Amino acid sequence: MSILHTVNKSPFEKNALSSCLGHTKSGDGVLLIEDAVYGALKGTKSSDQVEAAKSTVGLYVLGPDLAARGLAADRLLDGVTVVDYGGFVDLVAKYDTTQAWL
Amino acid sequence: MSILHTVNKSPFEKNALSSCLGHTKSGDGVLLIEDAVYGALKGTKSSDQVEAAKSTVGLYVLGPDLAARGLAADRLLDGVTVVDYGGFVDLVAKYDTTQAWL
Amino acid sequence: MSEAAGGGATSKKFLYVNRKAPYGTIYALESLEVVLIGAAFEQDVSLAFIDDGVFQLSKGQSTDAIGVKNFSPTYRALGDYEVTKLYVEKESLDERGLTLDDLMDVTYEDEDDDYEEKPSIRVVSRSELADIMAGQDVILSF
Amino acid sequence: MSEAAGGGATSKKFLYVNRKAPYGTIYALESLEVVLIGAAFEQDVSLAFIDDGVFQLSKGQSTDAIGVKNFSPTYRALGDYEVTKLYVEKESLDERGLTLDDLMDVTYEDEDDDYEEKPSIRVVSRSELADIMAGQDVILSF
Amino acid sequence: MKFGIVVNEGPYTHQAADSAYQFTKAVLEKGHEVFRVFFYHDGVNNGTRLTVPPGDERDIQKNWTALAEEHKVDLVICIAAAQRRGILDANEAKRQGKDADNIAPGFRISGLGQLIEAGIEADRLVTFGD
Amino acid sequence: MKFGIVVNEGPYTHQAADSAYQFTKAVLEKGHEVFRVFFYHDGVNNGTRLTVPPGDERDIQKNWTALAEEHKVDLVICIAAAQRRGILDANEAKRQGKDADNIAPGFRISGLGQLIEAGIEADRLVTFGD
Repeated sequence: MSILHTVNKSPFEKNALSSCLGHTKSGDGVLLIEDAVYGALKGTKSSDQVEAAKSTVGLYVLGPDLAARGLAADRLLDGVTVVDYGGFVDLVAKYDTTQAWL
Repeated sequence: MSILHTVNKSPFEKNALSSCLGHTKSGDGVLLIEDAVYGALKGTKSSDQVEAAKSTVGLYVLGPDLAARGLAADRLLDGVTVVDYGGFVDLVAKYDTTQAWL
Repeated sequence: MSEAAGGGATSKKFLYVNRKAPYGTIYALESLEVVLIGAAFEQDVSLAFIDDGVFQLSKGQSTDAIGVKNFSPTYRALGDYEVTKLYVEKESLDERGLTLDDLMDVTYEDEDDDYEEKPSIRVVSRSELADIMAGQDVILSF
Repeated sequence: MSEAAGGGATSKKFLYVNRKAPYGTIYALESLEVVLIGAAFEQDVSLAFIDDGVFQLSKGQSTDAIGVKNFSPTYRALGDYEVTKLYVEKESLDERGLTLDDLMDVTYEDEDDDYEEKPSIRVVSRSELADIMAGQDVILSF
Repeated sequence: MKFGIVVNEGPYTHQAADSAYQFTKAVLEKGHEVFRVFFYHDGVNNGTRLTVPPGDERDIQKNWTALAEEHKVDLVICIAAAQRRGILDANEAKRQGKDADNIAPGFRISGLGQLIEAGIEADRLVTFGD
Repeated sequence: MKFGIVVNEGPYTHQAADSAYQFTKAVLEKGHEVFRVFFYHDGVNNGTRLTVPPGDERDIQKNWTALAEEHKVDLVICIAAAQRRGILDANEAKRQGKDADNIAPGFRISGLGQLIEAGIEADRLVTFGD
């Protein structure tokens, strides 16, 4: 069964995103919300790890949380899809189950 | 002025200990309490960084927090001093000021 | 229960994921409280211990000096609640300098095998744990 | 105030250390509330932004869609409270792919220099920041 | 589809409470059913009626209460977590010999079984926390 | 020596509240003076009298209250942080039009200036948090 993994912590502060990416399987999705949206940026010390995950998992980021933090779309890694809260709901419905990396 | 740095988060979960050690100066002290006591263990993926700090800063760990987590003294890095709450108070008094890495 | 709910007569597979050290925060303790209550619902229950969650199972916890209740004996009682699958991640142990010997003995009596006492803790690789996660209906994280 | 308290007529050097991103938790906002109140006490105040704290100063924050108040304009008002020393760590910026251009303009009017408008943000190295910390009487961390 | 939602942190301190509220609203706007919102850990603090947020900030408790009143969303506070943190309804206050209660309208206090039931009955369970 | 102590997290959820209490006791046992314990952020939740911890656990609120009564320790809750989180004394409840209050004996509600004052007056300021 496919899993939508949600991560809400900055990759620079906590190990949640790193641990999450180490436990995904092909066909899973990873949605970055709250302070985890920093994980979707290019040119940071955590970008390579997220970039590497793109070939097997779907990467999503919550637009409202990006905007709150002043992050424009042109700073995101290629291939990351921006969704709103409605899109968040659609993702939860699309994947078979949901796992929060708290 | 000398600083007693207190850290209370696991080095495997958060960047607080790592950031703290990057900001100490010779003659400072670092006291590990709560979940940060795991940072005083030898043979972990964070041991090298703590080991390297020993030459310039005093390293202390709170004994009651070690015991709570089932960690015996023989697991600690050499040169780490175990203190109780009274010793914690003495350390705060000994150093000129205190900084918490939350 | 309706079929549409994915529930019904057949049970769901519940996985409780423990990623946090004990005592520093309450998540480990309150996770255990969920597991104990959940045991009454006769679902297919597994626990995963990854990252700092592996520290929850450390032997010899003694909390008198911090004035906090030692809840570690409860893990050893899980077998009585028919919670018998405690998956511990090998990579998480390795990074923390731990081996199986550092963990408590947690066992259960196997009713399908003449009530023989068997270990509940199963050390698995990160990749095996990802497979276990992928097989669940409900994943609760703490 | 007594001499023994280390206080007395002379002011103390206060450093507020900001290490957390805004909005995900309230620490950035409530830290700012302390700084504003503290400004009335006429101490020697500095702010440090390290680790994820540098994100607090990001330009263009827009919080309408998360339903949370945008408190970032308050940083730009700090000059009016005579809080004029905002130290931002270069290594923290670099690790996050940020430069000074990504941060808000925060300025103050220098009363000792004909009220010329000057930048409050000073980018410093980790080593310089360690020196700044070592020179404080009171360090409050958020 | 039936959604269960778990809220593990208190209002204002962590964005988790806001994210959970925005998500719950979006679930309803998409025409899905919210089976239950379960408040655990510090999440129980969403359900006190004694908060007085600054006038220019959102009122998280009132937002939840409005969801309960307008959409009949079942807002359940875990009793064990609530007792540790001082969230009581009138019955609990009486039973525990306390002289006041603080639960907000639209919330109810019940056991952890309500969380497990949400896991069984809902098609999806989504957790917001720290 | 005069100590100021800052508590930034609520009871039970984070060990910070316990650590701060144990440390404060040790300060007194060593013969030092506690100028003030200041409760900020979720730390304000230490000061509700409505908690009902399980019988086999420590009662953190009562521990603080005992320190205030036996050693005259000044326990100050930040008013701004308390309003967001629903911690009120009788005066505040009346002023805000709330029908109940929940502050515990030995605590008082005051402004952030009390934290700055602790920084100025105390020889050492020690912070416990998350």
